[in-house]
Amino acid sequence: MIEIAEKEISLDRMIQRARRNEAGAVVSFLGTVRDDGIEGMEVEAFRDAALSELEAIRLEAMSRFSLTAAEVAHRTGSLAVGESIVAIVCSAAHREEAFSGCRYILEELKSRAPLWKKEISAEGGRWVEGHGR
Amino acid sequence: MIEIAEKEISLDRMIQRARRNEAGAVVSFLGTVRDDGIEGMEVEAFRDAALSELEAIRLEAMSRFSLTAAEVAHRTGSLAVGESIVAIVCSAAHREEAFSGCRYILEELKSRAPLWKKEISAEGGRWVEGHGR
Amino acid sequence: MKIKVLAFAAFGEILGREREVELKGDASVRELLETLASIVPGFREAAFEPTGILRDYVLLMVNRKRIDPERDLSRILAEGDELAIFPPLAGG
Amino acid sequence: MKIKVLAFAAFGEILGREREVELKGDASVRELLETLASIVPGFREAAFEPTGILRDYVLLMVNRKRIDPERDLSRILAEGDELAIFPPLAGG
Repeated sequence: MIEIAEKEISLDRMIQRARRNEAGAVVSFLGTVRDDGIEGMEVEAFRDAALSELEAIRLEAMSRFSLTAAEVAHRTGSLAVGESIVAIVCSAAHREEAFSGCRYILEELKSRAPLWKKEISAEGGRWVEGHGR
Repeated sequence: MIEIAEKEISLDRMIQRARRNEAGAVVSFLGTVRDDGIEGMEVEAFRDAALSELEAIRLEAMSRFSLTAAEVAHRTGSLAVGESIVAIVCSAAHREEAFSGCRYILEELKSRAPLWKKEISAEGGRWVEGHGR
Repeated sequence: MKIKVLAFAAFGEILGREREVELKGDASVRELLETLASIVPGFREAAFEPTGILRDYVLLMVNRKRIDPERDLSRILAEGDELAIFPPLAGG
Repeated sequence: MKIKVLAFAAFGEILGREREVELKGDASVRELLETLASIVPGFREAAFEPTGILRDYVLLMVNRKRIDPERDLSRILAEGDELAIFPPLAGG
């Protein structure tokens, strides 16, 4: 399942949904707003385009790494330090595939999904320099 | 925190405990009883020795990968298909360290912690062939 | 013809996240960008080099498909097309 | 002297998970294993090759520290020592 929304990410529910009797491994990644002198973060999405890109990435990962399930959620809107920005959960028969699938989705998301972050500090806002083109 | 117990693993609580404002990444691994024709699994531990070995592994991972937190839980006793056997959660400033720390703890646990699994099927029980020496 | 323009991140702050632009007759992506530059303060400086070349951090989509600014700026737009303008991606 | 013997996995099923073994005078790890082999049915076959060498899947700890079966079987045990016997590890 893919989700891009302003509401809090429930990693626990994503993990529950990704569990399968035929899976022996569930790997998850949670990206959170790190306190390096900022007050918070604003996340913006080209929502429809990001949803379809993430679904494409999810399907690629499912087939490349023989995943049994994959879930992706990306938060938008205003986030405080410590809050969750992105969560990725992959299940597979074995640990190698589950780790690889999770890494794949994370790297592809960063380079392909139309999403942007702005760090908010006492001095104002600063768009995070993007790498994905 | 290290835990070896008969009671169900709460991955969600482990993730909550591992979150830090100075961490931007939380990676978790959950190993579950995979249904490959078995009815369940029994897990045995040399509990005191395993606890101290896991604590040593946890501290190695914390320092090697600059983790901000690491949690390990291993279930013992009788488990049904789909239940959690082991959970590892690592947080770090950046994703590379969190993934590496989680992989490190998992591989070292498999090769160094005195734990054993027995698969239970209709034909009886079969100790899983161990690799760690 | 009417073209919908979506803009994100720094470009959303300059152009507004969504606006409609009226173009006369056939018009290319380049002509749409020029029109925006002539009507929206700050957009020319943000999007173009002083030489008039599109800055390489300007990314474009037409109808949610990425286009190549080196090759596709001459693409002729049609009524109802949607152009999206944004800087390099920074999610995750 | 009394030595506590812990055994796990397949060896736990043969020896019981915990037992106390009474040894006379100074005794080595090898002598303790021989004593177990002489009193517990099935242990000799499980732990030793027909040639009498310890099988290489027998792992040993004395007082929770791993010992090397190639080198340390002659180690002399002391009253209250704890020997643990188990097959290769299979957690995770």
